[in-house]
Amino acid sequence: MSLTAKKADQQGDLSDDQRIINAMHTFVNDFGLTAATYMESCVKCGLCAQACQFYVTTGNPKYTPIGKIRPFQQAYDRHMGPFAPVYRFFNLVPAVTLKELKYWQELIYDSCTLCGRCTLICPMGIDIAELVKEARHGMFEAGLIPERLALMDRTTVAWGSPATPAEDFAEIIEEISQEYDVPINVDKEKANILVTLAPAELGDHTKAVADMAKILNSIDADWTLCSDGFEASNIGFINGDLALQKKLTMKLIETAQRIGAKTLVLPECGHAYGAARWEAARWYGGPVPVNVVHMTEFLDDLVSTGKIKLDHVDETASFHDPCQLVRRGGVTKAPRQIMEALGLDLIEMEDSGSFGWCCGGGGGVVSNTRADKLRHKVFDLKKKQFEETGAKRLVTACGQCRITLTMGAKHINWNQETDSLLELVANNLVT
Amino acid sequence: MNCTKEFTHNAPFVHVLMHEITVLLGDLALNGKEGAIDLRGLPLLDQDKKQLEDLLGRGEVSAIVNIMGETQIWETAYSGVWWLRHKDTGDKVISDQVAVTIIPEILKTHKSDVKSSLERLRTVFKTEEKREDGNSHDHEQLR
Amino acid sequence: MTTNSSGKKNLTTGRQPETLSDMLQRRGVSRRAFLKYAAMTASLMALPPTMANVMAANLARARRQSVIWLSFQECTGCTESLTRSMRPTLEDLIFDFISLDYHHTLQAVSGHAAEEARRNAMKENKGKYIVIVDGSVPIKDGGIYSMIAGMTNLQILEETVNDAFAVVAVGTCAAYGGLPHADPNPTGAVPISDLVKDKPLINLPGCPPIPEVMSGTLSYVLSFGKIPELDHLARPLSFYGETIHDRCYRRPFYDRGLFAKSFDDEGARKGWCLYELGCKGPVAYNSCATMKWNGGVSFPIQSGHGCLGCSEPNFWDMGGFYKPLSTGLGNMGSALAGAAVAGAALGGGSAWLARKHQGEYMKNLVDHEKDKAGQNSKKEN
Amino acid sequence: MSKRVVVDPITRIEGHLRIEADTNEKGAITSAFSSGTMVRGIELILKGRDPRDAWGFAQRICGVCTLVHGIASVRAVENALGYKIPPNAQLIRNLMIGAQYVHDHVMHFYHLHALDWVDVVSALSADPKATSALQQSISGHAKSSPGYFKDVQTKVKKFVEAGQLGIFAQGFWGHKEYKLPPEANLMALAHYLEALEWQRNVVQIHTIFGGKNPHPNFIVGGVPSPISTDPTATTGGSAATAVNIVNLQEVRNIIKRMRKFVDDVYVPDTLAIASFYKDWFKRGEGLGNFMCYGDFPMDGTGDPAKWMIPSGVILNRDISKIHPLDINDPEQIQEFVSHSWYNCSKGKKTGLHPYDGETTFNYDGPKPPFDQLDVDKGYSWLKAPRWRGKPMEVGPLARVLMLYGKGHEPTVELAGYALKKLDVPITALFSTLGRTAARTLETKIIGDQMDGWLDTLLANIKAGTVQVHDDSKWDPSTWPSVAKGVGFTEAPRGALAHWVVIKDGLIDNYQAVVPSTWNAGPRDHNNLPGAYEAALEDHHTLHNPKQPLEIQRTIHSFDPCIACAVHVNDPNGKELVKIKVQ
Amino acid sequence: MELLEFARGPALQSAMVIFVAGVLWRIIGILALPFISIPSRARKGVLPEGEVKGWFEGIWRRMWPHKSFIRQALFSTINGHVYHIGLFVVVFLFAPHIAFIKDLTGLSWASLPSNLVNAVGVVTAASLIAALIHRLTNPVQRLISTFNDYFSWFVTLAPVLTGLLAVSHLGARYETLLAIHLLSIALLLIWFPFGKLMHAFLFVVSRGATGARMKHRGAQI
Repeated sequence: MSLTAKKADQQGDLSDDQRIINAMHTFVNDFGLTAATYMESCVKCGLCAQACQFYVTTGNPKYTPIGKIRPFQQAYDRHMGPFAPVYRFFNLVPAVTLKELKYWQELIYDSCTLCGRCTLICPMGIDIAELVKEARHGMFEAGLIPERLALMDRTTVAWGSPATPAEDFAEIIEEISQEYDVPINVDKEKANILVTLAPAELGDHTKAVADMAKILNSIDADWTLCSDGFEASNIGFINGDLALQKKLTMKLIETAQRIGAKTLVLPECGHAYGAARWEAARWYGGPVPVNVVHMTEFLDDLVSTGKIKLDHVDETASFHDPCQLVRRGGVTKAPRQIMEALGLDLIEMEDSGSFGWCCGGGGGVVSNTRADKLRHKVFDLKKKQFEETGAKRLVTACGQCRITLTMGAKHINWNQETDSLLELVANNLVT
Repeated sequence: MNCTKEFTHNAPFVHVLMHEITVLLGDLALNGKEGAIDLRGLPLLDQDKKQLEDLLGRGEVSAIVNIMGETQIWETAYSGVWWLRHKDTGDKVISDQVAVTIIPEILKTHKSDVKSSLERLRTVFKTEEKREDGNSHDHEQLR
Repeated sequence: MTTNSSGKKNLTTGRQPETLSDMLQRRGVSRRAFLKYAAMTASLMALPPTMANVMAANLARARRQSVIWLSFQECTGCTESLTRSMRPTLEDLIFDFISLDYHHTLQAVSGHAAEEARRNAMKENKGKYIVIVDGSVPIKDGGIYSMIAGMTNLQILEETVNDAFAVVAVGTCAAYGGLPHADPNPTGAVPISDLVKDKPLINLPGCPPIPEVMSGTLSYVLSFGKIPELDHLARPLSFYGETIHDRCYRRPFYDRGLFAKSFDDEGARKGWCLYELGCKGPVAYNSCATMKWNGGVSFPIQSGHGCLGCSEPNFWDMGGFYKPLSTGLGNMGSALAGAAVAGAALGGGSAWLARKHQGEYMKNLVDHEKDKAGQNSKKEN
Repeated sequence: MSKRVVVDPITRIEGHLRIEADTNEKGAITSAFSSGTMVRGIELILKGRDPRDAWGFAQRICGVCTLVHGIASVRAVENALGYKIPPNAQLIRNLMIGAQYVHDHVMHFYHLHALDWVDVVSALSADPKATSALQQSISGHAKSSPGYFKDVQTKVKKFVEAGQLGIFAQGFWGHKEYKLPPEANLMALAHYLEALEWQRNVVQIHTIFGGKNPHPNFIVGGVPSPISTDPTATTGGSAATAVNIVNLQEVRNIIKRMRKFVDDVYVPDTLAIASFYKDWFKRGEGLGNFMCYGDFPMDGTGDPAKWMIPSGVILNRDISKIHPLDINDPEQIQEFVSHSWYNCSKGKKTGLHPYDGETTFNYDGPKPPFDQLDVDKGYSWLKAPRWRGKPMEVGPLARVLMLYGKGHEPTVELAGYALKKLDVPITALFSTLGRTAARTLETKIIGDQMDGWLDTLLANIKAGTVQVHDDSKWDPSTWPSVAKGVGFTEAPRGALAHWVVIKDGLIDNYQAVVPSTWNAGPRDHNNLPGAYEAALEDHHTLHNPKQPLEIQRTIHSFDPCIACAVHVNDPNGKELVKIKVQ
Repeated sequence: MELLEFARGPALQSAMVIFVAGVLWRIIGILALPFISIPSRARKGVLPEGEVKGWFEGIWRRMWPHKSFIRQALFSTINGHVYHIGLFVVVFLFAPHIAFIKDLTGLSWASLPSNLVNAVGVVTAASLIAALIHRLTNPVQRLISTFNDYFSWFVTLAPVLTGLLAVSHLGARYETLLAIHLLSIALLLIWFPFGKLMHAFLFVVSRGATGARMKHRGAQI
């Protein structure tokens, strides 16, 4: 395969050798029994391509998911596999070159949303999405990630959030509170529920903050936002910056512990769920001491226990399943139950639930502007499937998805709004 | 003969053999060329052989040759098609042949045998003349 | 007939031996008998039936063939087998068709006179006699492991074969070395084909060979004055052209997957295939299944024991009589146990190395992070 | 002046045997030396193999005895593994051994031994009518017409006249020692040919049960001939195995035919021929020591009381005292190599029991081609087995004496009839011709038992007992890590035993001490001769050293089987010693 | 016959030794790596045994594609099943093979009629050839395939083909064909631990681990 790649981004002023060393060191460190078995058991059936929107929409075989981790595979074979000493000694598996890493940057970052659809189709059960995520660790350490993501990374390192410095937080919330006329608790000393936010909710989707407050207030919950622990999105999780991921995760947990919260409510954000619900334990060193729930799960609980009542909307709607929440997170029923409670006539897309197509912007792709072209292509798939349902509303439960879908629609001048489930609930709350 | 009906039930091998015999008989009729099939060389089951034997049936001529055990020869219901069954001294069948010919070679008397029997006949005739007591088992010698 | 064995002028000299036809006619044997004999032999050798007439005519013109039978490292089973030949019988052979001029087990005299008989036959039939050999020839240590009349087998073979027309190696020992040649071949036994290179050679293997294979082959040579068509192991194709398995009446059971699992189970009693009990029929080229033994009574597989494959080279070392053909040779238990231990050790070792590397990398990574932190802070400054 | 007469090859035997005899000026043999000149090393070949396979190798020790080594081998393994084989298997084995006896003895008599007594050339001048009369006077054999004998005579005459004498070439025809009248010679010659035809039928018993002959198949734990239970078996359907109703009936017919030949031809011929050679009842005795292991058990080899042929030892012709025998006793059975081409680490004068046997090739004979052996050194590939240090004769004579000594009724009766008919005393049995006569008697005694075995077998089948093989110990994993066993049988030529040591499922050591080793073995450390040697040294005078007919007669009376006799064992697995050829 | 002896003896023996050592080397080399687990709280209702159940569900569930993927995976799946089942039948239900296994392990079971196994063998071979054609023509598979894939294909097909030739006595004498068949098996055994054929063992872990992980999250397996 010729490695004529687009120009790859790089960060820092590391020497070429040091980049490779960093990448390799990190790659190697990711291999435990499970990842090693994944590496060993691929039969090259190529089915994963059929599950990947980047392949399906472009027809370019280089987007075959299992092919996206070739340097990672190579690092495994050369350093960690059972025959690694032999391969090294006879140089049967060559060392990974910088050129290769750069070539693969696009495949690992631009054309993978970590949606995990490939994982579901793989007859060997290889969790390819997980492997791509792990491969990103090494790429990050090598300073070889798309510059847009790197920028966000640096911002987050500095601010604790990719968009909002902590010191501005209280001010912004105050504005939102005034704008929507909803009391919003901030920085309570003690609270039962710690609510967290996604970056867009302090930007485009401020209504979500108000809606959330509205709902929580309606049930007289003991809740709060904290200016030193509000950021639920985890750019480290996406970029492969483990140190950052740890820092962000621990901040949430520490904040929850400090205020004595029993429940940590995550915003409508997919990867926040992956980072805080599943991977947090890695940094905490065990099951985290608070109950981490996604906004959708939280709402579903309120609806199903009758704590809130909703007006019926009586419209047709289809649900876009956020990958990290549904396929990778197991929250499939909750959004559908909420929609039922809203009286929405749910028309499922051809591939729905765990098999739904990604919006195309997950895994940082939406932020990675250089991938826009590819992302738009992918969007067509989603659009087509939605249109086939003939439903009026397109609903989702992830801010990133919502942004991606909205941007996609805008790009092709498609007049279709994407609704947030939270907003729908708040709008139809019976008070 | 209503073989056609039976053919449908028969082992394919027997069918093939019947065809082969037909071809050989045609050769004999048109060109006077003789032919034969050695059944031992073919993977026939006893039943197959029996079936073939039944299909060919029995004709007008049969003979027994007593030499090194018995040899049974019969013309089948199809003139010119002969069955030759050689047995050994222990009365075991050691060879089955279907010969397509005017008369099987083994039935013919060979010229040299004619000569030697003539000689013997003359000797016996002389012995008879010479004999005085008329009490002898010399016919045994003539076997 | 002379009674003086030392007198060189016995009845064989000075006269042209008559043809078989003359001889048999004088005995009152008709040409029909010839024809029947030829028909049976042709049938036996899978020659076209029309060849019977040619064969009969050839036979009638032939003279009794001088045959010298040499017995080396053998068990006399081959000779015993020859005496069991039903068609033609041994009597037919030795009285009517061949002149068995030297044969330890059958000839009347011993000692010097026996050796003299051999040398006379060689002289009188120079270039025309057939040498039949049973038994292998030990060549280790100067051949002292088998000696006759003070000579090694090799010496006698060389002396006798020199003026022969053709050599027939009967039995697996003569054909392939057989039992004496079996591992570890203590006496350095070799087959005749290793020693006789410049004469036409026919191998008639089997332990022993089927009697009619020996007598039939001799009849053929006698009838046509040439050796029959042979396979790559110098075996007549007419007898060794197909495997026993291919012609076995138990073959349909093999095809249907019906196998005897032990020597006396229901399958064994119903005559099912003996493959799983170690039958070597699929690799044994011989006529046992069609000609059967001792007058067509039975053959090993019919009687219930698998074929040993005795007409094949090295059948003694083919892994045991009761090991199915599809199994490997030899007991691999300890080798596999060793392999398992070695494999486990290598696996453990490589994993240990990998873990070690991981540890080192982790340390490096931590150091590197420190550096990076340093750099970042520098940058911010 | 002593003269060395060398007879090599001894023909009409199994294997390669050389006899050297020193004669005095009158031609009388003063000392004789028996040498086996071929060795294959079968016991070395057997080492490390599957003991279940051993019978196949061991059986090929000899193609004439053909089944005896197979029997001894499977019995040895069965003994080692503690097997008790099913009664049907025992009966089938008995039938096969019985057929072997009858077949082997008759063939020996007519094809291997007769030409020592029968002058083929003399037969040409016989009167067929008188021959017919002779035949009719001695038995009711059907083929007795003058025409029949005339045919035989013509056949042989034409054969001789045709100028190619084949197997009869160079015969000692007309030798002074041929004493039969022409008619007896012609009759015997006719029977020579008849016996050839007859034996083909007898071996079919082996073919039915063992698949072929020579070398029928055996199996450890029984016999490999399942009894067909399929009803189509009778019609020869594809499900038929060899052992079915049709073939068992054929076994019956074969037994009938074979007994008839023994009664009508073999026994009368023996007595008729012997009556012309009564001087041979006085020479060729040899050792006077006889030994039997016993055979024909009805239920495994366990209970000696149930053996038809008893075990024991007779010393110095004293048949009134039969000494008990234990073949596992290292004091009783030992093999010596003092005059054999082997070495012994404990010195060439030490004898070893087969379990402890130790042997390495050590050829110290002359370099071939040679004229004469050096009998002061090793001179045979045979070893010299001894019972309590004494050389023993084994074989039909030993068995008949043992049966006679034990008062076995049919034997006493038959022997009495024969001795009376020949008008010789019982001591006449200790001789060359006595040995031959004993063989004939034993053939009848054993042949007469066979119907009974078949009856029992058929009764068992009728009662639904069809088991012929016990596979409970077939799997080597069921075996102990070390097992030792001995399998013995009375082979036609005498007492035969195989010893086996099994270790971890494989043969660790394998030994065979066989009849012809006892009989044909060389001198031992005390210079005591073997049975052949002793017999030849007993009143033999050669009329013509170039025609050593006398030597042939006595040697043939033992029915030598030399391939059996020569074996080599190397229990310690040592490297074979490199042989220095002089 | 010498070739057959070599095939049945040294060739097969060394191949078996390499196979056993190699398989253990590889499996232990993988399984002895550290087990990196993230001890998050499992989804409510997923009991500890639920993850074990997930392990087995993972193994079982991936036998057949999910409904959403059936259209795209149809050929690969059906063809894959054909040759996997075919290989299973041919390898484990053919009497001579059972005899081989019995000799090696002492275990045996009932066999299928040889004719049926032969027919299955033909189908298997055809299916494997179809798999290769697919691999060569499908751009994705062609791109991601390496020597490992083609050689593994070859060593899998070779015993099937040589076995078919051997039982039908085509092309050469039976013992030669049998020897070639055994040699092709030896090649398969030698290659097995080092190539992708190891998925025959590893699928238990790869499917199982994903199954357990997804079960833990309450997600689709």
